[in-house]
Amino acid sequence: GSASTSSASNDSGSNSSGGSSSSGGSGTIALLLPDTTSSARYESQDKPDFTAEVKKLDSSAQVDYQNAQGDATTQQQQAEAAITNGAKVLVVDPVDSAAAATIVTEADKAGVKVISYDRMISKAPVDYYVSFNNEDVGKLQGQYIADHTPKGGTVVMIDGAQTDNNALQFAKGAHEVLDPLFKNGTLKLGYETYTPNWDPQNGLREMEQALTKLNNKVDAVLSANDGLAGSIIQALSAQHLAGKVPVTGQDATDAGLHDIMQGTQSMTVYKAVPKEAQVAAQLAVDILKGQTPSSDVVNGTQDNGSGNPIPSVLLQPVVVTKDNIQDTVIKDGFTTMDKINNPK
Amino acid sequence: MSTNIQQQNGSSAGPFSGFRARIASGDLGLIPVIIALIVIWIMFQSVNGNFLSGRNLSNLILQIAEIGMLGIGETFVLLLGEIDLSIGAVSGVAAAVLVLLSVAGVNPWICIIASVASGGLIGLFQGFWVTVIGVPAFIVTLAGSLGYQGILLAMLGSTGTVPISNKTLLNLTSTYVTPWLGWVTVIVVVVLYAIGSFLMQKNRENRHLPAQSTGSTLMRSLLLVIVSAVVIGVLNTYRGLPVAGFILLVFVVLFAFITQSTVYGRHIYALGGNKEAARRAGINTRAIKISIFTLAGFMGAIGGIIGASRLGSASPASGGGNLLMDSIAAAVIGGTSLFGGRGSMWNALAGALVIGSVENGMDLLSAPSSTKYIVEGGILLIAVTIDTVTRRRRTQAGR
Amino acid sequence: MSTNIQQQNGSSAGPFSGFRARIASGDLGLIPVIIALIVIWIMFQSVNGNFLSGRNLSNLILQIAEIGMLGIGETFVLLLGEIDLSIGAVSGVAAAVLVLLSVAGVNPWICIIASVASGGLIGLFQGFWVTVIGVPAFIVTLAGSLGYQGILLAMLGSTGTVPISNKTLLNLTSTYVTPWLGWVTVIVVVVLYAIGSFLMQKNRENRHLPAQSTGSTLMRSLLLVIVSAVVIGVLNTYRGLPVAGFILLVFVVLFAFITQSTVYGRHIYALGGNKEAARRAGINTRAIKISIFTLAGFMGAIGGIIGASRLGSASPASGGGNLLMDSIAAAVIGGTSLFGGRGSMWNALAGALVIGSVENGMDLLSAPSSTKYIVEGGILLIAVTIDTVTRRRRTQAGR
Amino acid sequence: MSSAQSSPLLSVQNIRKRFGAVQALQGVSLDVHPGEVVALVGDNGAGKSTTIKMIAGVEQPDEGQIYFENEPVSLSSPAVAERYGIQTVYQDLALCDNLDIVSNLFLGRELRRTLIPRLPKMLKKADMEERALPVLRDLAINLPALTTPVAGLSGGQRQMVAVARAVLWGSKLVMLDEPTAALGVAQTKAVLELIERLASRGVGVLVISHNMADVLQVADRIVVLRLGRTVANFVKSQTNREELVAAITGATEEVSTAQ
Amino acid sequence: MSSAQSSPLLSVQNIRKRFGAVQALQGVSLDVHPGEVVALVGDNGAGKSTTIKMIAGVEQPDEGQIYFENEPVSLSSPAVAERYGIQTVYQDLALCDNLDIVSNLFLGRELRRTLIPRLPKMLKKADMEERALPVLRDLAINLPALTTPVAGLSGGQRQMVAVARAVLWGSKLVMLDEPTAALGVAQTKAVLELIERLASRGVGVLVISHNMADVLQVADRIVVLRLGRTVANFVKSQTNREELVAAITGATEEVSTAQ
Ligand SMILES: Nc1ncnc2c1ncn2[C@@H]1O[C@H](COP(=O)(O)OP(=O)(O)OP(=O)(O)O)[C@@H](O)[C@H]1O
Ligand SMILES: Nc1ncnc2c1ncn2[C@@H]1O[C@H](COP(=O)(O)OP(=O)(O)OP(=O)(O)O)[C@@H](O)[C@H]1O
Ligand SMILES: [Mg+2]
Ligand SMILES: [Mg+2]
Repeated sequence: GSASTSSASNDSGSNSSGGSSSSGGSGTIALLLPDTTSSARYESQDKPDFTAEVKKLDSSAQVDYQNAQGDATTQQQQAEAAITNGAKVLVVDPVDSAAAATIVTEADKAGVKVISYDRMISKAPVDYYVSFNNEDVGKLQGQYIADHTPKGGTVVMIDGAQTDNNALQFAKGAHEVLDPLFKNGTLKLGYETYTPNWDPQNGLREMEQALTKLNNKVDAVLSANDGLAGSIIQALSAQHLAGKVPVTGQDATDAGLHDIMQGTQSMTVYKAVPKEAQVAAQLAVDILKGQTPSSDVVNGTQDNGSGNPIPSVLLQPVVVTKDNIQDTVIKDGFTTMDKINNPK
Repeated sequence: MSTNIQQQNGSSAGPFSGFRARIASGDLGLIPVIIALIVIWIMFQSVNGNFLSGRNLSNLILQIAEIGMLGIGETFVLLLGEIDLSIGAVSGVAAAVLVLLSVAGVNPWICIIASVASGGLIGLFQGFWVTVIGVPAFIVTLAGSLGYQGILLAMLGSTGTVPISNKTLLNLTSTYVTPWLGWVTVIVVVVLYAIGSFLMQKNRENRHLPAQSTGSTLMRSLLLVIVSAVVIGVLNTYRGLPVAGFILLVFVVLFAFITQSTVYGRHIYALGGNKEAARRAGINTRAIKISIFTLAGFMGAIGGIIGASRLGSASPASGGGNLLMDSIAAAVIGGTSLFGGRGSMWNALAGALVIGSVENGMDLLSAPSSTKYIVEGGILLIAVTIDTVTRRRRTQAGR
Repeated sequence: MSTNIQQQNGSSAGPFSGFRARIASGDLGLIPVIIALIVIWIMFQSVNGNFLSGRNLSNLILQIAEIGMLGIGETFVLLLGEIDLSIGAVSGVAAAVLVLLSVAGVNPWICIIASVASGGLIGLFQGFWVTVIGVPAFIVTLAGSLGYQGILLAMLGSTGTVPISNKTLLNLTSTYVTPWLGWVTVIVVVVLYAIGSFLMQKNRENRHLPAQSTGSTLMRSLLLVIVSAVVIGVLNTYRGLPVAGFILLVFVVLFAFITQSTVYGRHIYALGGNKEAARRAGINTRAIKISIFTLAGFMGAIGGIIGASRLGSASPASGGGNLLMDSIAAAVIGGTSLFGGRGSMWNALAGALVIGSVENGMDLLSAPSSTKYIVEGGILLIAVTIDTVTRRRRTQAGR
Repeated sequence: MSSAQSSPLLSVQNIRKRFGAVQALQGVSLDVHPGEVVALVGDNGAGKSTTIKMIAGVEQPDEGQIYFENEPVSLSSPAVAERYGIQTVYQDLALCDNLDIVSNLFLGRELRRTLIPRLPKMLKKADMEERALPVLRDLAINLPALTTPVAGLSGGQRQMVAVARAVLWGSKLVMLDEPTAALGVAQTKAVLELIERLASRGVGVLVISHNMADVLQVADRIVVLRLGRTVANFVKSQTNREELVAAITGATEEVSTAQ
Repeated sequence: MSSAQSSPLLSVQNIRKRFGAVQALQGVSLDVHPGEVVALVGDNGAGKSTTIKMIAGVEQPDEGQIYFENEPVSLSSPAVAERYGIQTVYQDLALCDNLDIVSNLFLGRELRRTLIPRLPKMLKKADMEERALPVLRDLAINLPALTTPVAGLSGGQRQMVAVARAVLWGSKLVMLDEPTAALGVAQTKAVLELIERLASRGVGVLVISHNMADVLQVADRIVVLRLGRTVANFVKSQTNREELVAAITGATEEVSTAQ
């Protein structure tokens, strides 16, 4: 069957009904992304970059893009649809790392390869893994706070949704760095909460309440991502504290970078999404063509509990501050100064 | 001064008489939603030839199994004129109970029983609060759904997703009724149906009550043969009827029987139609209400078990997302009234199929998220609009 | 053969007569929800002394402004016996319209008008579909909410969060009524209320109709003085009454007036009480229904604008989360019936305060998510249980 | 109290109506003249209430025509009928249970005050209460406080509220579907007097009743329905109880006197 | 047709009931003996329906006591009353509009078949239809097909379904609240005959009516309520229409004959 996103370029003969496995040409790659609300990267970066790279490498390959809107069951349905549509490779960024194992099992049965993208699918024999490490993201945020908070300072932690496995990993990474400092009294944890649904509205209320509770005695705020950071800055600015307190972030969104330029947000964790997408596209096309990816791309292995080490491409998340914006996100073409200064 | 009780079309009428009378009176039952379903299917099939393949239908059946179970539970509650907003959260808690016990090494069947029992217990609690304390079901179940989400987080919040390793539990949704067994099932069902209809017809004729004609009975049996043979035939081109779908069907048939043909079912409709009249007729309205909320809790748990089995895990997000709205929508799209007293289990199944087909089809087309949302909303609206417009005759025919 | 129309307690009764009669008849209006609110406040204050501080009350007011607006819209729809499941999604779309126009450099007031107009237009469309086509509101607004979510994604999906830079829009929720202006407002309101009550009482006495006693009028005015003085006094210890809270209050008063004292409002209640009776009385039920859905769309948009102003941005998540359920719950907790014909705008405000206080208080305690969910659910249940139990006398007193 | 000489206020010509499988009306014709009281009688299920609902605009006939003041009219909704000056007391009393007695009396006809033109009009609550009192007093009925919701009223009290409503507003034609069915002796007498008062004011009255004594007391003319068809049309002075009952039950066939 | 000699089947002693601001009943007492027809009469709003609802278990009295077969009983719900053999036709006919005629007739008393013990019982639909037919025929009423929902029935048809229900099931005491209000001449006659048949079977009957002719025809004894109080108690043979009306409207004070 034909997929719609990657257009009518390759419609010849592939629209015949019934055939469930092979569809003409060199085949379909399914890109399964998790949501549209926790970060804009999936729609604005991963999808276009991945699709463009695939086209560049193999103009006859098709990309079948799906977004699960944050629901693991939906993602499973989408994987089933992709397999039904005859996809040969699934590139899956799991909504839920553990739940996605069933996708791998099903794909296995149908002879379809799976690349675990950005987040590791746990306890399943995936073929490749391309990612930034989630716990590393949390560690970078935690380290930034550790480095930029005056001794004895009070830290507020606004974590992501507790119903989101990734949020748990971010928080875990941050705590790994900060907990020893909290314990030995170097820093004080004044307030910590998870934010239902990553909802910025909830984040705003939480920060307002944190400030009220601590009587504005806040010396640093660890925010799980840029979306929540925006809310946190709103709450800080109502107390005229915006820009006076370090605030972390993640995803290097235009809005987040905008705040960094304004000086109200201190850092964001930049994951070079275009790079990640390109590497994943390369692996997928290689699999499609039946080739083994070269070993200078696959730079390591990762254990996901499946018994076998998973060949992996591990990319390094980078801390972006006002000082290195030019050298990172702008240089990579991730975004432009114009978009940052004038989001949208 | 003559008494005059009109008789329905007697046994002399043609095979379509019942059908024609229904059209005339505007009481179309399942017909509108089936028309909507057929239109949706033709639409998707014409855009993507895989849609009606055995494999995709098999996917579809597995995909609606959970919504279907929840939709049945919700239908019971809606028949009473109440609503259950916690059925999604209940399914999440039940999934967590199942998985945590299983991980602790408990026998899978005991896990299932414990999980279903936890759902029933929650339902019982809600039924008690609604019935005895008298707090509106909307609030009890809304507050409940918050509470159960909290319980779920307390159970899984620190560990996150917990995978299932037990094969029995995983197999619930990954095994299929083997092709020949499928055929045997079809034959058994059709024969039972035909015999049942025939006996009922004869019984009524013997008592000189209006009855279906033999022709009509034959026609219905034939239709059942054709539909079920086609479905099984198509599914057998892949792996056969998924066991989860079979279980769903068994539930639908069982509960359809209970609502249509038992005293308990009759009392449910009475309560939904006029609570005070039912009470004055000496019906134990409290017992029925409590039992229905308990039943909804059970069905929520069963849905949760199927969901967990399909995902191979339970997580703090289990039972969240669109599950609740989908299950209410399944019931309502099928034609069950939100105000009580009208609807059936078959409606829930048909509604779940409509929702499932739309989601399945849109995924198959891999449309952008924005388009998906818009098209899903549009199809939902159109499906129910068809139902409304065809039913309008009935509204005009009365109030 | 004597005619006998009982008179209410006349002007000779004491200042509390109206109140006592209400207690006796079980029609307690706002009293139960206010009791619940006071209990919740005392609870949180005893755990965290900041809870009733001027600063936190100011937070609370800003936090409930959006839910309050949506709750008002939802109350209108519920009064008709319908439901609007799209009000959250509408607020999201309106927020996106506002922000995108503002970023494009459009004058902020025109942005606001366009945003509100988009909400109204969506409401009009829904009202049309519900009223003229006759599809149940549950489905129209459910399908609608899917569709508007799609539209929101189409608008913001590729850019993600778009911040507002316009000061006027940001100031909507970050400015305060200066302390002395707050006091002036209190005085004006109380004087207007006292004069109004007094004139009405005199008017009724002149016509020999049952009226409140002068004592009762004085008591009520005094109560109003005390409550509003305390509120403004406490808020003035921080920065004064937030402008957004003032706007919310203006809307509540305006719509309370419209529902209680105008022909249009009377017809809304009639429609909610008995649609067929209203139609037979020659009321244009269609026009009213359509207008109410439009109004709900408006209020959704206004809530969305406040939400966007508070967040300083719009994002694909705008209007999502618990917003919808919170706004329905606000209406229902306040005492508005889901079955139409009973409720008021003050109920919506009180309900929003209950929900807002619980969320505010739980966040102040920075309890773990699981505890938060469980306590929120528990308080919701208890608040409405208080309402139900105190109201039970009324249920027993008739239907 | 005339009939044939003046031209009819209302003329119903051969209307038919089907509900699903039930043919409720299969040819109903009747005239009402200004100032005339016409009784519509017939067995249970004969189609009396359905006929009245057609004239009130609650339901629309499948076939046939209704003339009002000699013009063919399309009574597509109760609002339209009301605009012609037609008011109706329905058998299934159409009251809003959540509203009080006064509100129900004035429903759709609220006394109003324009504060700002083109914006919602204010209710004149005190004026309405003031005007309601004498009307209700006239009807000789015990009522609780006028501000209690009608939900708690007794059967007869509800009936009286509905009757008072129609009487307050009917300007040309008032139709009453079994207005005295739930009423006590004194109240029944009051309503019958009221009907006569209405007619003497030139209002046409169409009344349904099963009580032949009442019918013979108050009606000028009596139309009989049987199985959805008009089967007889009597002038009061030329008939009696036995003849009526015979026509209603079908003991005599197709009797038709006078007019 | 006895009264004083046998001990009463039902004895209501001085019950009182308040609804919010309205004191509906302020001392009602009455007796019904087996095989006796007692009429309860009174003005609109006198408290007749409320009295019946107390005996039927729909509402509970604030004060006073009810005795059934000489035992003090607590009629806490209609189900309890029904277990004592009490059946009631309510003024606001309590029917389920979404169910058909047969289902309403048998509601709460469905004929059932046990398939598996302790599991839901199956309905015997054909048996119920078969048993319903003769009962309805007896009542001389036109009805559409028995399987149509009662939503579409005419006022009189609904009334008849309610009456038939009570008659089918009442084993000791049948109470009818204005059972003939909406009925035609022939149907009224049928119901009155039915009441007499019930009494002759030894069933106690308590009937409310505003029609003095019917009351005097069918009742053995007549209890008069005024403003929530029993004010008189007549034996049929010793009273007449005028005396009754006087007692109802209060033209005479505290009349009480016989018993
Ligand atoms: N549920 C209720 N709530 C409030 N008041 C009520 C309620 N039920 C009855 N009442 C009041 O109690 C009084 C007695 O009512 P009831 O229905 O018993 O009268 P009734 O004798 O049956 O009159 P009718 O002949 O008109 O049917 C009335 O004044 C009525 O308004
Ligand atoms: N909405 C409806 N749907 C179906 N059938 C209806 C409807 N309304 C009336 N009927 C049928 O039409 C016939 C006439 O009903 P209608 O109410 O006009 O009788 P009626 O003469 O007023 O009787 P009654 O004296 O008992 O009030 C009845 O057989 C009834 O069942
Ligand atoms: Mg009628
Ligand atoms: Mg009564």
